[in-house]
Amino acid sequence: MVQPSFSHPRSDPSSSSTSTSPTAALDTFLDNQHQSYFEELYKSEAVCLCILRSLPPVCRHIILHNLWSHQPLRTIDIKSLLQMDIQVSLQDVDEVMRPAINRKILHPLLNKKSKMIYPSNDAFKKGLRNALTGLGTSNSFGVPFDREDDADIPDQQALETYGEDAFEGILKYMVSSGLGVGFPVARPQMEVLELLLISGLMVDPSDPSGQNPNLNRMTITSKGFQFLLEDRQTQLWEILMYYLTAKEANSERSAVVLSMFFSLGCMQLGQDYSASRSFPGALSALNDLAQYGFIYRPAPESDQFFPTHLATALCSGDAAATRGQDADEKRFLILETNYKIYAYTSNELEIAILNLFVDIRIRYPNLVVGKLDRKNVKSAMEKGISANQIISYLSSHAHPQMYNSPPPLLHPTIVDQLHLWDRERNRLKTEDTVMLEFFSKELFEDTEKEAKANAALQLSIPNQKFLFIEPQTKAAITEFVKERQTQLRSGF
Amino acid sequence: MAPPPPPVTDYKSYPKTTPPSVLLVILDIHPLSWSLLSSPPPAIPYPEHPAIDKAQATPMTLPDFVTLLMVFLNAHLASRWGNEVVIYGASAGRAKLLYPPPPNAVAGPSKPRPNTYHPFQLLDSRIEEGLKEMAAEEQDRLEHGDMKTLNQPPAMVSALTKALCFINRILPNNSNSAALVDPAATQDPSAPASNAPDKPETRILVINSTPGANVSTATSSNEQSNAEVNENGTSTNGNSQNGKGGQMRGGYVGLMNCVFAAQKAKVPIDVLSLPPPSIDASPPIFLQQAAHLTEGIYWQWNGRGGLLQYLHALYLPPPSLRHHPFAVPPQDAVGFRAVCFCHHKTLDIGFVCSVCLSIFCEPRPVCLMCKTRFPIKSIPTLKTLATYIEHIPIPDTVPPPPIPKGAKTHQQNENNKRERAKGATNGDASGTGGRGEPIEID
Amino acid sequence: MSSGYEDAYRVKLTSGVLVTCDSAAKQILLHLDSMRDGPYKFMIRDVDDTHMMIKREYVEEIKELLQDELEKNTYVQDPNL
Amino acid sequence: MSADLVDDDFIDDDDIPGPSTRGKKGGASGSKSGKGKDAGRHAWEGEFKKSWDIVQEDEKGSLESAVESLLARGRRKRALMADTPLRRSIIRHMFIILDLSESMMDKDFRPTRFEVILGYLRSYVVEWFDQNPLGQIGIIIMRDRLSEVLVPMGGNPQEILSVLSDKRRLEPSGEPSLQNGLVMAKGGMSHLPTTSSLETLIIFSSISTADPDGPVTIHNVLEELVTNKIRTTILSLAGEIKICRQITERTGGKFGVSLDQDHFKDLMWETIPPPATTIQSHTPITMGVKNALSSANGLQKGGKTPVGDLMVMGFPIQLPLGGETLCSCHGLLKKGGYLCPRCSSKLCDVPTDCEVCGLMVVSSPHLARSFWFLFPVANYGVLPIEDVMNSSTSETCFGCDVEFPDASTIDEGVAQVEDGVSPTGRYRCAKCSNDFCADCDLYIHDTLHTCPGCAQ
Repeated sequence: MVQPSFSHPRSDPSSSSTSTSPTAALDTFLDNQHQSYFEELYKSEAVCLCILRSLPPVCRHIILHNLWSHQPLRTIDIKSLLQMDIQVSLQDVDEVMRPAINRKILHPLLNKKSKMIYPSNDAFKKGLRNALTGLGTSNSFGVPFDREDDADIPDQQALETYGEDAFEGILKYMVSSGLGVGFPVARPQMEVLELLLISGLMVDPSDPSGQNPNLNRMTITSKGFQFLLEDRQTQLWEILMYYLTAKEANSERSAVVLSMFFSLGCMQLGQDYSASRSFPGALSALNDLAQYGFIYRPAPESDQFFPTHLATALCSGDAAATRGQDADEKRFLILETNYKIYAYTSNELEIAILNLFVDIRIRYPNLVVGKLDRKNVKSAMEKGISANQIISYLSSHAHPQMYNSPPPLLHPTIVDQLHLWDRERNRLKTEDTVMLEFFSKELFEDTEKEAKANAALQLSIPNQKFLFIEPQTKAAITEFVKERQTQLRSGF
Repeated sequence: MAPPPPPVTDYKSYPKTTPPSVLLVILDIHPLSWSLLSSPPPAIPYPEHPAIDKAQATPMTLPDFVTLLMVFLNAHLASRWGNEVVIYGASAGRAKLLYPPPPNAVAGPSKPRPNTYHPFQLLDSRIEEGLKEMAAEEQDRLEHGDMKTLNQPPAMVSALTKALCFINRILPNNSNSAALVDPAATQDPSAPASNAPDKPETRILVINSTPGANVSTATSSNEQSNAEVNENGTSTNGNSQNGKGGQMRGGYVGLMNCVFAAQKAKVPIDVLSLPPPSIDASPPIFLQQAAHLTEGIYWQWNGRGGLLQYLHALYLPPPSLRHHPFAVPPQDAVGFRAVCFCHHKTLDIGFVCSVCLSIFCEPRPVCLMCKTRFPIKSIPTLKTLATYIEHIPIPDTVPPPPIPKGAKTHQQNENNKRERAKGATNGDASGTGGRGEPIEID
Repeated sequence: MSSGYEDAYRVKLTSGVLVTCDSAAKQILLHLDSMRDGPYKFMIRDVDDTHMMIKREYVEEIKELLQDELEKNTYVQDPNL
Repeated sequence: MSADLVDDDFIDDDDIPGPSTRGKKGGASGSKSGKGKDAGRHAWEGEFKKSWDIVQEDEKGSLESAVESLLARGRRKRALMADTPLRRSIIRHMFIILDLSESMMDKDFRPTRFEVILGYLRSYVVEWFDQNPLGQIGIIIMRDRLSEVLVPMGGNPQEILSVLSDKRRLEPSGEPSLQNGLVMAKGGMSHLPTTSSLETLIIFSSISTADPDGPVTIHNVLEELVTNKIRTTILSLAGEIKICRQITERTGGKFGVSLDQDHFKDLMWETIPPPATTIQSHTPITMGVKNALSSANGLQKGGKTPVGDLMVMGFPIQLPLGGETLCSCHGLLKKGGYLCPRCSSKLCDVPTDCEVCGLMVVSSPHLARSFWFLFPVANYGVLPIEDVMNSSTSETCFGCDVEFPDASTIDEGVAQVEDGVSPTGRYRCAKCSNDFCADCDLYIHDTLHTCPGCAQ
């Protein structure tokens, strides 16, 4: 789901609590990695820096607080720093440091006196210290490319346009496959299409088995639609994580690739780097990234590459790419209480996304006028887009003008109506079941108890002595019923 | 100092994000002060804590310190995306912006180093450049025989005013366009503050290297002339605590104005005072007052190394985390002394004009500022009232650390102990305080 | 599928799909069922106000029929207004 | 408020700088200019001036130029301010007399006069205490022909704010009685030494006063006010009332009729800086805070009153929040506190008189808050384009180091000094000859009160 980005002046706390950070995909990925994976990652200073920034502020500052100390962090230090009561349980302290422990930065340890200490990961500590002092040796911030001074290099604007075009091209391809009509789009390269298929964002409908899909005839899935509605940073990390998972599935080492992502995130927009010297271990991955617009290469086989803003904004942490000019461009929607939508944009992709759930009536060069109506919203919902996704899309793209009216940002009637439409679609809840009709109250009650204990019960209607159980538990329950029957009949 | 909030154990209440933070550093690079710091006298013996007593006094040179400072600033930049650093150098009688460089002065971006995060590299190289420029200027002044200005105290007030102007510029709600919105809306304190969550928070870190609280500047000429013209030379040092706590020239008013402006903008002024007790027993009381009044952190180095750890431990957390959830480091007793307008002495007890509240160190028949005539007859009475003043040593009341601390926090522990030691030496400090005697400007 | 005993402890087992819905939707389902004959009837058992049991093969069809029925009852604003 | 009414005995307070006189004076100049322009016409005969007419779009449809000219007005106003320090009464006692008659529910201010005034009052109190740290404020309300002390004279803004936030207690009703309000204020200040600056600020919303029947009329009360030297300032929300003007003129206060909300706020905020005291000294504004001069009392009583007094004040040491010790004022164990510099007894709070030695103990920052009155920052002059072209001036603002607009791009044609706005975007301090941008100029003069250049 789209985060109602934190630069939201009046973000609704209830909605923000349900949303996730742009790096959610990364977080899930990292949470499933083992110690050795992190050991390898932390060899790169750039990774240490980015991981540090991804921690919650309190945790982050405790790490920094202890960075230059020779002793490991102790529970008692954390408690005194955080003004905790001395009686607070170890678990609570653990909970504060949990993100760091999960990232294997700290290893909680009971020392001899059964006091908890938190020694830091040596690789991380060294990496972070080197990042701050610039004394590292891993070239993780990128080796600049040696070029002639008068060489013609693209400026930042050009790089941004390049990156944006490349990535939006993929998104447009996805949208147009779903809309049927759409607009002329170039088909992305095969590797990209493969990733889209593997990730489940697109699927070949003519190949239900999934064994032999035709990459040229894929259409977007409901997961794909949800992907479209997310903000850029989330999309980027999701794509990268799909890429990484695919690598892992091919039993390739992904740590080097992941650490390259972080290095790219720490690079300077407009600067050119040498691929072979910066990422000797991940050259093929770097090539792949070029297809998504993360980097720009003047010549296909050149060693020189420029990271685009897609790459350099990767590690901008919770500030996301929502800052600056990029953010302003994304704020173009005005939604009125009469369901009319005015979108001040000429971006084909945004219009196509809007077209998913908005009945577009008028198109001017820089303005699209449409209406949120039942038909379009419901057809969007058929595609697997939920009301919550539409709402968060609308609010994250709200025009600054909309913040001038009293909160909430979107009028409650519209939000409610969207939820109602969503509900309408799901008026029937169906589940496979096995019904047991009883005539004996005693047997009914015993069976009900048994079914409940085994979490097999779906529904029980005592006055009609009906019992509905999960189909897969049918054998076990019948077994039980038969036993009980024999017992009861024999007069126990 | 706000009373410490009750112990909070609910880690769920910890902030999930913090606003981006701008750190404005004012670095005192007064050459004379640094020459003192680079060859410190032996540290004051410290029998209470053998471990600390063993540690030798560490000489600290400006390049060494700047290296530490750079690491600290990098850590600040590292701690959150969007954090920024602004550095002012305050040298004898002048202050200058060192970083960020003026926009037109940016030479082509230097080639990135493969092992340094580029923003760090920009910051570090620019600080180095800026300091070299300032050093060259100082050299210039020296060669042109401009000895007088070299002896001036560092231009802390000027640097502070510049920093505050900078903050005023970057804070969106202080902009002039905001002043045009409906006053009824903005003036209602009960109205929810419409500040966006990404409004940056700012703080100022003053790094003082000049002993004896000599951290003032030349007085504003207006004040100076007023005071000097009316000076009839009948100064009697009778009841002023001359030299105690260092002297403060007319910069006192400027410093106080800065403090109030900072209070208004809710900008904490942190103070790190480098001269260890062995060089100067008296704290820079006005900077200490500044830190106290703006809820900043004041701390004096003990001269025994460990500065990098102290910087990270004390000054790194942004204001939004300082009181909750983090604990504020224990602070010293603060002397609320003032400076008289007539002789620029630091006073414990002074004579105050009832009309304009000007402070004088001795009774006088006419107020220097507002020309109010005072009853001559009361002068002797006033004199007797103000006599019999013995200086009170700052008592030994620094709170013990809330929980026993051991190896790691022995820094803080050491801190406390040191403060005690300072308190003890403070009683007879009047002799050493004279070290910071400023040179009068005529 | 029945246990076959003709005594008080007999238990009858039926497989199918349990439908949970609001009572309004259920009335529509009942109505739909009443319109059908013999093998085309989809309801196995009317359980209570908000539940009914239907044959598995009719689930998708029923869902569509219900949508159509609901669609008939929805006011659609004339797009030209 | 009127320029032609400057009593010789009083310095017109119009020229007083105040932190809140930032350039947003919408229709502030209304009454003055109206009088000057068409002397023959009454105010109500003039064309109705809508506040939005003041703001004009420029040819590009932008409001930038309008905003600038509003700022400029603020500058021009400040330019009138005298650079020289004035004598000001710093220890002030003020009663705010608030009209809570039914007329306060009028909706000519949005949402109501009552709501607007209450909002203003809250920020007024904060600002007032900010600039008059040694002053005290009390609030009297007038409704149902009665007056009532809402907040007794005190120095704690929090207390006042908490009362002001309780709207139910302040429900407007009935008619006001100016006489009762003034009598109440006079009574509330009778115990105070006549030597401190006694003031009342009346916020008057109705156009009549319903005073009690009897031998004492409002004119008698006025005489008493004059004898007691209670400076009375009346701000009317409705219109000019003869008796109000009379009261203010006789007592040396000011009378103002608000044109609109902004103007009303300006009028209110003008009363925040301490009033200048008269040089002619027909009223010796001396002062004696309680016990300030225990031994000098005899002198004061004796025939000739001195013009001012020197007070002995001690500056304490604030203890950290360490262990608990006994305080000398309550005899209780307390953390923290202040040490009297003379006798070392511990006091709970300052400013106060030391319980042991009687020394007046104040925190020096309290005093320092008002020092900017004594050392005003010189006005910055507009830097004309020739100077920028000719001399090698700095490219950045000396305050915030922002880059100035390039001098060469400035169109010579518009380079006229108009309304105090610098065509070059630079403002030069006359003393230190450093250049500042407009933002810093405002900030330095309104809030900071210290020139970065002069401080070097």
